[in-house]
Amino acid sequence: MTDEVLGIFKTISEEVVPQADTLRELDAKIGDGDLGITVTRGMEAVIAGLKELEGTPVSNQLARSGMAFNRAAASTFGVLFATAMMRGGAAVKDREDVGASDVAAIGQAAMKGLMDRGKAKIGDKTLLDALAPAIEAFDKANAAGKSLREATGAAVAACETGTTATIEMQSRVSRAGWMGERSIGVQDPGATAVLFMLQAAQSWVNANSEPQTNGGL
Amino acid sequence: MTDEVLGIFKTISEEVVPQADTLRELDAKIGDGDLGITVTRGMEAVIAGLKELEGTPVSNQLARSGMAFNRAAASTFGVLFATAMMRGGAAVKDREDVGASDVAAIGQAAMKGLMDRGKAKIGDKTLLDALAPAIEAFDKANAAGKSLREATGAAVAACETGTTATIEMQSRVSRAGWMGERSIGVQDPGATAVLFMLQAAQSWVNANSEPQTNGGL
Amino acid sequence: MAMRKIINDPSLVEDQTVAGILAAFPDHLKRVEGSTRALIRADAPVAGKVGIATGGGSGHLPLFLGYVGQGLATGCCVGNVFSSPSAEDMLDVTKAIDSGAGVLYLYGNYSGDTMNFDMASEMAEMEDIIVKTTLGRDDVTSAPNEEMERRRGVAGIVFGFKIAGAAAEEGRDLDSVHAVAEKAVFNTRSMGVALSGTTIPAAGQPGFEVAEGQMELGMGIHGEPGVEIGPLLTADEIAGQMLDRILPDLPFSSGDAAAVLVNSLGATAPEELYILYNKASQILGDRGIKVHRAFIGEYATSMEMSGASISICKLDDELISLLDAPAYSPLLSQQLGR
Amino acid sequence: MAMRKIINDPSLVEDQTVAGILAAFPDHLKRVEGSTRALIRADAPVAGKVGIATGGGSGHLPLFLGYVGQGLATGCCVGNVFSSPSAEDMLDVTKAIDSGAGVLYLYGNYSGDTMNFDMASEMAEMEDIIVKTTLGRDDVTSAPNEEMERRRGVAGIVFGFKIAGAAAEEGRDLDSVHAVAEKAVFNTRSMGVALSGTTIPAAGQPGFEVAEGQMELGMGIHGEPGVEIGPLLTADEIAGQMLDRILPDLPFSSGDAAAVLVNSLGATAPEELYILYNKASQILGDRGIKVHRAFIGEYATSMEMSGASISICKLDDELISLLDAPAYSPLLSQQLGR
Ligand SMILES: Nc1ncnc2c1ncn2[C@@H]1O[C@H](COP(=O)(O)OP(=O)(O)O)[C@@H](O)[C@H]1O
Ligand SMILES: Nc1ncnc2c1ncn2[C@@H]1O[C@H](COP(=O)(O)OP(=O)(O)O)[C@@H](O)[C@H]1O
Ligand SMILES: [Mg+2]
Ligand SMILES: [Mg+2]
Ligand SMILES: [Mg+2]
Ligand SMILES: [Mg+2]
Repeated sequence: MTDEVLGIFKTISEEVVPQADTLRELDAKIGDGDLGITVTRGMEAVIAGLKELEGTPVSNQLARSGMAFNRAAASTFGVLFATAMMRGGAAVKDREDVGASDVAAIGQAAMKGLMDRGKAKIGDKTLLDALAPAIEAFDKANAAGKSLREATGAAVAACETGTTATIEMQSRVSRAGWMGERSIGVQDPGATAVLFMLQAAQSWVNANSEPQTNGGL
Repeated sequence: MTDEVLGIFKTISEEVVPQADTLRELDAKIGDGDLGITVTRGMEAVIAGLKELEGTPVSNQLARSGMAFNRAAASTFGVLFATAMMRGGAAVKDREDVGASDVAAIGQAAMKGLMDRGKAKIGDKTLLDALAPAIEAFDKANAAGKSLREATGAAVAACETGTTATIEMQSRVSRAGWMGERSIGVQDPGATAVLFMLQAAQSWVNANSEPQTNGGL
Repeated sequence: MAMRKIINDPSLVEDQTVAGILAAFPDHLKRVEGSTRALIRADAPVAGKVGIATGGGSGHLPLFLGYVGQGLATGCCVGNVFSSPSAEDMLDVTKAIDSGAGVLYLYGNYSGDTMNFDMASEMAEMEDIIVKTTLGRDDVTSAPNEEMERRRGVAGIVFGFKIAGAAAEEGRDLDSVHAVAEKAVFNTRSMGVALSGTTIPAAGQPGFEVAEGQMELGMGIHGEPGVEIGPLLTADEIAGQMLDRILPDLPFSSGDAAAVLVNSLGATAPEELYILYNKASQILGDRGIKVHRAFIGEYATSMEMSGASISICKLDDELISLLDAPAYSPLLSQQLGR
Repeated sequence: MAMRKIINDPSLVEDQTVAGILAAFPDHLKRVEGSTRALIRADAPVAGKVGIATGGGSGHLPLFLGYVGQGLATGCCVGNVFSSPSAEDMLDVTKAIDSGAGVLYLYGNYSGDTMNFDMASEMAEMEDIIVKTTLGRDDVTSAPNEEMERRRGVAGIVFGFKIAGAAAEEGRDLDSVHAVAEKAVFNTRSMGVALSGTTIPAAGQPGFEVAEGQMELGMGIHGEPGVEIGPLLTADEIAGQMLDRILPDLPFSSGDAAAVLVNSLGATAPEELYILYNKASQILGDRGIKVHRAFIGEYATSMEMSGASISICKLDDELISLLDAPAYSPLLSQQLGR
């Protein structure tokens, strides 16, 4: 896995940008309505930078893409995306060969980074509530020897459940936190963005991996 | 005729203020939309000042009422109203006894004042186009020995014709002048206000004068 | 009657605005006794100096009251929203600011104002106060160049206040202040574009509407119609069209120095003004016209109207030194001096 | 997609705004090399003086770029409309303004900004620049008094820029500038009301709507909801409700001196601000609170949003002298010094 990262980013861009308006609408309800623009501009910047990342280590590809996203579309989501990519990348630093089994370590490092940066807890109605169960499900499937495709499927399913669960939550942090009880009833926009991204990653995995094989892609 | 002037102003206020919205609408079309407010605030101020004008000479009643109107609702219409009243009043200055036959002199002096102040000509699509034919018709009827009621009726009829004629005119002065050809098709608001005022004066005359008598009221 | 306005009784808007200004800046302005609508510099009359009186309808802040101050106008009265102040108020201001050196009337060319100021100057003359008049008539879209005396005044009068005010502050006599005011006003050309109408509070409904996605090119600051109504263009196209009409009108030529004013009519955001200026400054640069100074913000508004205007004043050495002289008013969008 | 905005490509609004500001005031501001969104004082770094960096989303002019100037902030970067600038831009500004005396980050408490500024300060520390942070959190409606650290910043941060900027200009060290910035920010309480939403250009449609005849009490400057939505009240009622929440929160008491800021969110006209101030000054007078100085105009906007806010800063002798010290920025609604 070297330029696979780039392929995944391309797929994320292709599949998530068309859903930007859904994100804008959700963010307009309990935030400030910019998340659709953020994801669009951020992913455009990632894609624009991919060419010169070709063939470089995964850690660099992740970190540089994260920073490109935030520079073009800095925001809560942007800086969290950058943090996740930088910390995730750091987990496989200097490694030439990154395989599916490293995805778990990347995910955990990213989670830790997000919690350091945003100081939110699970249940605060943020993207953590979508990402944490996804990473956990992936780890579990991976540890149980499932294929990348199966582990990804489990992660996306858990992410969906986690994202849906944010609807009933009351936000306790950041912008939506100011709404208090009025934040209940709306699916968290950041969680939804994470879900869309993981769904896109899954599309890529399904198109590029063997149904049953574990290990390399 | 001493406090008759005050009665006429009261009737004008009662009958014209309810039509303020028509004036606002016309002025919004080819002016700035304030003529309804101008007439309302101006006539309110006239009425508020009437009490202390009781029993004073007609010239004073006219001049003071005109100034009160313009102070409360200064504007093109306001200053023209004030000018007409001041100049009209000056035509019967120091006269204790003002009769129907003086109305002609008052009207002519007012007309002259309006033309000095506004520097507009007949046909420029202004209130002059409503007032000039009215004064002329009144004079003619008066000279022909018609009753006040008849002369007033002739004046109002001529005023109606003059006002209607402004619809087809292109404005050449002031605010509506900037519209050029776009001013054609709308009845001049100031002319319309003059018509409403003369119609109200006619109501007063019909309620307070003998159908056939000329001379005193 | 729903308006998006923070007001009390609509008929009290004008008086409460004036009261709020006096409450906010009591060291700067004072009321002319007996008038609710006439305010003058706290130190007026200023001994030995020409007084400058201005005035016009309410609803245009910082015009007109905001231009009363050191190095600016000496006194001002305002009428109802979009309506002239009365000749009587003008006379009161005239008497209150005249130090014996005479008074310049400097205001925009609107019939209600001119007729009332003319009446006031007749009354002032009867009280032996010498009055001269300069009319702002900078809007190039309101009449062709040959009929300049019919043109209306818009935001460009700001240059008149700054320049005539500095001349009066220098101690020049009435003829000299009047002459330089005439030069400033004559050297200034403006054009505006409106993206919405505005609602006179006492009327309760918009006098004029501009549909979303449309614009009125050349609309005046009370909603007077302009040259044409059409689809909303881009900022660059708007700046281009404005300069295409403004620059040949004086004309402004390569090598000229100029002051540029990009003015919001109210709702248009500062961001948009800078986007307009960005293009305007490129066009001026391409034509060889040097911007001596840029003013960008709210200088002459129509309450919540959406739209903007550009005014350009051609400068010579005299105008430059007067434009750069100090001036102060706490109501202004940007201090006019250095 | 019809918006009442004078712009070009919606995705270029931010860059073209910054370009327009630079074109208008080239003697005042300069760009940090390599960044389109980071501007600093033309004379930065200022030898021996603490640098003050601020930043936040575009769409709030004169916030944030307008507060860069002598006696104010030293540098600034802006993000997309209503979005934070990036940590990298912040780092660039930090490096460009640090004279060795350290840098104060002074900005509003929004998660995108705090997370990016935090990341920037971590990076700055790695380059041996000492950074301290003060957050504007003046909006009393955004969280109860006990959870003050969650409150968002609105227009009240203006007092922070003025006071911290004057302290830095005096040559105080970073700890002292930080301490007085904390005092200014802590002593300031604000509340806003919105009568309409606003449209992010790149989104093309309003993120929030307030029906005509309604108002949102406590709405934030990006349209974040407030305490309640209800029928539009009169100016006097609105001023009363705002002060009823602001005054007990610090609390402000009889005998206190205060600075008062009445701010338009964009479309609300100056006339309405003065009507609000007229009532507010009466209430403050009745409560024995002395207004040392009033600021009225556009200080922190949300593009064409209709609405207004009131901010009050309790002053002691130190704050008064810093508030009254000279300051200059050509973008400001009213010069902040005397
Ligand atoms: N402290 C936090 N930790 C983790 N995620 C957060 C935090 N605060 C907000 N978020 C996420 O960020 C999303 C909003 O992102 P974005 O629109 O970029 O925010 P903003 O516009 O307020 O900067 C929220 O829906 C939520 O999922
Ligand atoms: N120069 C003029 N001479 C006579 N009447 C005029 C003149 N200019 C305008 N008017 C009249 O004034 C009317 C408008 O009055 P008003 O609404 O008070 O004007 P504004 O709002 O422009 O001050 C016009 O409809 C016209 O009848
Ligand atoms: Mg958002
Ligand atoms: Mg009118
Ligand atoms: Mg008018
Ligand atoms: Mg945002």
